[in-house]
Amino acid sequence: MTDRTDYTPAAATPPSRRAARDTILGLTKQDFSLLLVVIALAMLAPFLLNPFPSNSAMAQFNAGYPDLMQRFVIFGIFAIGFNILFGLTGYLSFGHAAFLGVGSYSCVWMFKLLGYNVLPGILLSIVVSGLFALLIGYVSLRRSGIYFSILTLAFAQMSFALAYSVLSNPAFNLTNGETGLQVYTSDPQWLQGDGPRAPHLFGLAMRETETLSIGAWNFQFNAGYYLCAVIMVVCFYLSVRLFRSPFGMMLRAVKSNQQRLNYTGVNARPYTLAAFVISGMYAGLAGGLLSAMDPLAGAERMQWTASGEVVLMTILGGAGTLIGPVLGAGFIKYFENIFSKINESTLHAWFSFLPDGLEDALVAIVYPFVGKGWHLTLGLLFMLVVIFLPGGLVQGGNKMATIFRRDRKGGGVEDDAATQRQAGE
Amino acid sequence: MEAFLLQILNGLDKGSAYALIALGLTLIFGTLGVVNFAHGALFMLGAFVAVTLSRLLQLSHKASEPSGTDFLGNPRYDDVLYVEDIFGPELGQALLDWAVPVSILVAIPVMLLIGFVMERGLIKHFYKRPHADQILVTFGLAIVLQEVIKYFYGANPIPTPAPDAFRGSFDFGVLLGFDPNTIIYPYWRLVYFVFAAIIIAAVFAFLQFTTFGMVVRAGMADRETVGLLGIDIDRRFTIMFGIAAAVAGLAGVMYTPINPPNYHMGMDFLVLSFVVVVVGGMGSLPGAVLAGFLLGILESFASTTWATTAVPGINQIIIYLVAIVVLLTRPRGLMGRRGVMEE
Amino acid sequence: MNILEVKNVGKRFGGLHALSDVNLSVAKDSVHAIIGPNGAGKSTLLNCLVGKLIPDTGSVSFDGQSVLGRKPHEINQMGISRVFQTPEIFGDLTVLENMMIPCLAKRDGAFALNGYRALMRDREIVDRAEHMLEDMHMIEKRGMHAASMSRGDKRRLEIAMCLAQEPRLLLLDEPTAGMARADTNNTIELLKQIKDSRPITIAIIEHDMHVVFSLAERITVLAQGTPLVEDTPDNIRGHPKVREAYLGETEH
Amino acid sequence: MTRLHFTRRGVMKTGAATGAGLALPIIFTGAAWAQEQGFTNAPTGDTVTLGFNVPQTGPYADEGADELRAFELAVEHLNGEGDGGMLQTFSSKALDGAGIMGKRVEFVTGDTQTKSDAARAAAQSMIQKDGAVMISGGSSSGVAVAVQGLCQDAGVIFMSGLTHSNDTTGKDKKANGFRHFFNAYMSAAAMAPVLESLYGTDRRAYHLTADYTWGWTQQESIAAATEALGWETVENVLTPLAATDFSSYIAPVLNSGADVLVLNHYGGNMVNSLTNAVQFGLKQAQANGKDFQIVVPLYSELMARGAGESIAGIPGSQNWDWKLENERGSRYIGTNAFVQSFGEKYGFPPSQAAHTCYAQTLLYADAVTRAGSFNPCAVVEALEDFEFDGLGNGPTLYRGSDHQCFKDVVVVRGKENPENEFDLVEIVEVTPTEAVTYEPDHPMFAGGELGECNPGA
Repeated sequence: MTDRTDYTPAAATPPSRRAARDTILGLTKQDFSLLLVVIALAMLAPFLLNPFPSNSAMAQFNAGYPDLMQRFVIFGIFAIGFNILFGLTGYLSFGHAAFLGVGSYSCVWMFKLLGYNVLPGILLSIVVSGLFALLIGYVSLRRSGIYFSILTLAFAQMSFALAYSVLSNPAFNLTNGETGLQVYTSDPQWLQGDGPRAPHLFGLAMRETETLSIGAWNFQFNAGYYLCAVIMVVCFYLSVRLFRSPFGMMLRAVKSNQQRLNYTGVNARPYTLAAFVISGMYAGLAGGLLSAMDPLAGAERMQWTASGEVVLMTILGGAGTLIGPVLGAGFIKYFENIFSKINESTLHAWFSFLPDGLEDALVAIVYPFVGKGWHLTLGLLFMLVVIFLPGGLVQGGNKMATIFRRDRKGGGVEDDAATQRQAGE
Repeated sequence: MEAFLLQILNGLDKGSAYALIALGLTLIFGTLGVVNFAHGALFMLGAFVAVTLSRLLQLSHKASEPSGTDFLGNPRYDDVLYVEDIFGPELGQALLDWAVPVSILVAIPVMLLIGFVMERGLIKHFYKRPHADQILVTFGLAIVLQEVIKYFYGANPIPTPAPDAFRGSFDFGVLLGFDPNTIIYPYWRLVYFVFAAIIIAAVFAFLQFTTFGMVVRAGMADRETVGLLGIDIDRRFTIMFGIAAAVAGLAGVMYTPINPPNYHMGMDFLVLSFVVVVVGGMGSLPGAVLAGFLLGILESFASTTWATTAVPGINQIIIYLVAIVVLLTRPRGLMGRRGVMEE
Repeated sequence: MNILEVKNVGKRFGGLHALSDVNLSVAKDSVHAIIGPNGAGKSTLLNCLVGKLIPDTGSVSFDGQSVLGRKPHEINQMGISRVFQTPEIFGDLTVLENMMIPCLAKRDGAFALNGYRALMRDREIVDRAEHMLEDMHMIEKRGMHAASMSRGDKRRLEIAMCLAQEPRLLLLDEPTAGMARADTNNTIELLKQIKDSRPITIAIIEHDMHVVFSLAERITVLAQGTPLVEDTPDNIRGHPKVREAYLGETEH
Repeated sequence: MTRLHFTRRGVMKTGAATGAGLALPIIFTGAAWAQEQGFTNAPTGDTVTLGFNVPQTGPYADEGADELRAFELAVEHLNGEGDGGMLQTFSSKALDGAGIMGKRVEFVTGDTQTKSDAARAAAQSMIQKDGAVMISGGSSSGVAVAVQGLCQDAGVIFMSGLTHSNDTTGKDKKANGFRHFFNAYMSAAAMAPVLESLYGTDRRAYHLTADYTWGWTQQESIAAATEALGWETVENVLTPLAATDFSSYIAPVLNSGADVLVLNHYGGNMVNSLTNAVQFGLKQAQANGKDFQIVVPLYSELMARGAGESIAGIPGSQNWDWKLENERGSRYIGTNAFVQSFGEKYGFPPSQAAHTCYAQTLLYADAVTRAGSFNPCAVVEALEDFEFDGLGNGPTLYRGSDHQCFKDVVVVRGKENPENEFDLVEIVEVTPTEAVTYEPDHPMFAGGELGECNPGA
């Protein structure tokens, strides 16, 4: 894992003069190889996430089915965007779910009004959430620290409460409340024509899935997933560019010392506002994609728990690192969708090779941590990660890399950088 | 007029719950500088101390003779309470009836201990860590605590009634010369309000009039200097954390008769208590208490019919709306100090 | 010609008159020191110049333009840079990155939405930042985390960052406070060098008379929020009012 | 040798670059060993997978756990294990205890978290990963409508669990979705005659209503039914779903001129609002010269347990109660058989949510067997206008025009002196089917279309 936000010069090799020349797509070699890793992970996900044959007991741990793969990359986008605000500027928004929700609603409204092509919906979700973020950001950024967090939380909770109740008033049903906004046959769909009656991109339905069976393995290739994956890669690339840009430098300066920045002739407010709006647009895009994959937008997407989830994803993965938030998103979604599905009979099936007494004992030990107990495992994971890996999962990756690398010194430098960054926050 | 008084009463009561939780939270959050997402869980644990005690009091063994048949047609044996065996039927029943108030005696040492263990075992390692890490670790802890409770007690609310003597309600209206039934108020809620007032006064007195309190207050203002004076501020902060946990726990114990407790009641209060603390102003105990009562009363007014008719949905958003208005007009909340948690 | 004109500036905090009726003129390309006992209002005056505080009365103009009501970053963009008493740098960033920020601020202004450019390929900025570091003999520290440097180096970096903006007026707030004699002398040398190598006005607030008399061309003595005298160093040295202000001072 | 094969779902417009780089022979097979094809997740091999999607975390986790118990029991019985439960009393004798159409029944479980998003994610995983042909469960209408819509699009059958909003088989009805549980309209219609006999026709009602879709339909239904009796609706106050303390809503009730309080709340909301109402002394109060009364249109055993002694004497309606056959006779045959096998296995009587989930599983299995196919369209055809008996509710009709079950509705009341925590309610009345039946185009159910059954791929 070579993920660093700092330009710590590697050992004795000087200067950026050389590094600057060796760029591909405007990225340094290191960043470019990280991008390649992300591309490879995204494109090969159907294989990578399905390591176990589908008839084996371990198949329970396979995550390579379209819905979950879509969620991985969509929440990855959400977290990448959140990290632009939180990781770079240190402003902790506790209301980012509002933008996810607004994006979702916008996209479904496009389905209702225009038709099932996902393009207008996705575009509108970015625009609307951007405007919404501009409004909330403009007000909230008048304060900093915890006061900023509570302002964003308050806006998001108000949006949630209103979407759940008042805005679903039959007279002007904007959100369809508890049920969630969805497309009805009576909706106008002016541009629908005879396209598929499900979300599609110029005729390619999002739910199209090809299954490749190799022996006992079933690999699923889903059109919607690949659309999301491509968008995620683009989002990731843009975020790397932003991290490495003068703009990104200013955002990091905001986090480091806002006073010095002001007395260096830089106006911090528009920078933080721009970061807020950009990350709001990422969130809106993620919301739009959620609706594009599954055309139903529920109000819970705006609840504080959803805002909290993206905060946890980012910190779990490693705030301020490039790939950390994506990893964090993957981890949390994996637990939510895989661990929650393990039930008592699954456990018995796993341990059935053991003598009866031992089998029951093992099941009794493991059972509280899976199925209805998946929250417990997630809570423990949060604690363990933050206690033992203060820089998040990325730091864990770096540690592993250090252990496996012969050149311990090189790894050590990286590790120091991560620790320093952590201490500086 | 009656409606106005009625909602003030309601607001004071809601407010006392908010104020108690916020008081403990602000001790930890505003003064130790730890963003404690497990504070709601402490409130919940307090409530379950009461539940546990009443469960223990209800422990029973089967009678030796069957008294009928059960729903499957098998012979049924009645339950006999151990507490009646030990204390005799009368005192046993009285103990059962007074389970919630009695729980206070149990809850104080239990919650202090939980607080000490939490601070020594976990929180103290996070004083110097970024807020993000504090959030992650305390949120993780909150989930673990509530899942443990869920494992033992299930997800359903558990009715935990007040003693017989405090059931029913009191007609304030008659006292003030209004018609009967205009301003009625449950006895237990009055008890809760008085209890909250006592706890709040005790915490203030403790911080104001004891040397311990003075040192802690000095430590809040400037931890390093106090440390340089050779005062062991760490140990005092541990005690402070224990006190905060006890205040949250007691708020939980006394809340059980008002609404049956369940394992996620802490999460329901978590966001709200942060809003209360921040509206009150970081690092200000009086601010937290003031904000608690203010938000409680405003919430009550917002739930009246005339308020919801005037602005549909106002009852859903009032707390957040007030928070926004306060924070925009008073940058550090009602009584916040400069520089606390502003970075 | 005066680059900075302070006229009749007053500032009160509650009942306390921090500044009253302050008049001050700093000549272009001079080194002007403002001295005075603790609590004389030196820092308050400085804060009024850079936009951190707004005076209750009077006017402050820089190069003929009023600075009143402008935000700190706007005043900085007019050409005033400030060095703080404790070095204010970007501790999380490397030395080179620290240097690039003022270069960017100089070129792109107070705000630029350039999120797609690669900063390290921006030759103009990188070269300029490296050049500044070379000038300040800090190039070998380019990759260091700024927070991990010595105090003297932090001060040097902060001054370098201010100079990178090519300010017309450099304000220094007790730049040698808490420094050892050797570091102090280095700083004096550095400032002399700066003064000699470019057209720049320096206003310095200082407690240390050694520093003041080594550098200043004119000195203003401030006491109890109001200017006592303004003169050349030689005249100030023996001035009775100054001695009274300093000797009669009760420690705060 | 390694076998490779591709299956297609829907119309592919592009050839995905799958298998590229794999130097292995690729064979496209339609149905090498599938017994059936042409619909989503056609079961191949000797097993069939059902998906049970219940809340396992959050406030309804206990209800979800009870549903899950019932599902496991149903699977046992379908596979011929245990005592067979209601299979013995079910009027249709198609099921033989050898799985469904000879295929052994397997199941997967998921957590809805009582959130539409999470519920759909869990259902998707059952459909896409585990190959489930039927999804069942849930304990709220928002989730039911969301999952029902998903199943319609994916081409599997949805047999809803606990969902009470009129919309599930009204505005949001779907051809692939079936509801065994009763609904808000039926609750109201069933309660009306009982309320009349208990409290008369001259009453003034004050409504507290949870401010979301289910609350609104519940309030609309009960207000219409009671107004038809001659009751007057004094006030309807909407309460936030997130509310935990209802004191400021309860306090003004006594002074409003009302003499009945109707709590259109469910779950934690109902537990707290009822507890608060009792705290405020509404149960002992007098208004307009009458005893003040509280009514909770929708009851559940778990809510009753949560509210404790507060529910004594409070009337409400249920889809089913485990004492039905004992107290109301053999019309409700099946009840005892189910209670017997559930009680033997778990040690306590089942809830109405458990009963509905058990019945839904049997009904699905039976429909498949009668249709002779797992094809959703065949199942829909077999279930539409299906009349059956012996599943505990008496004679029942699965109406074809909206996929709603019509059966008797139980009106219950909180017991004054419950003997244990499972015996909290007493049956007051069972309102017959005719009294709760409505036209499919009733205005409260208007606006939606069943659409065509969707077999998926």
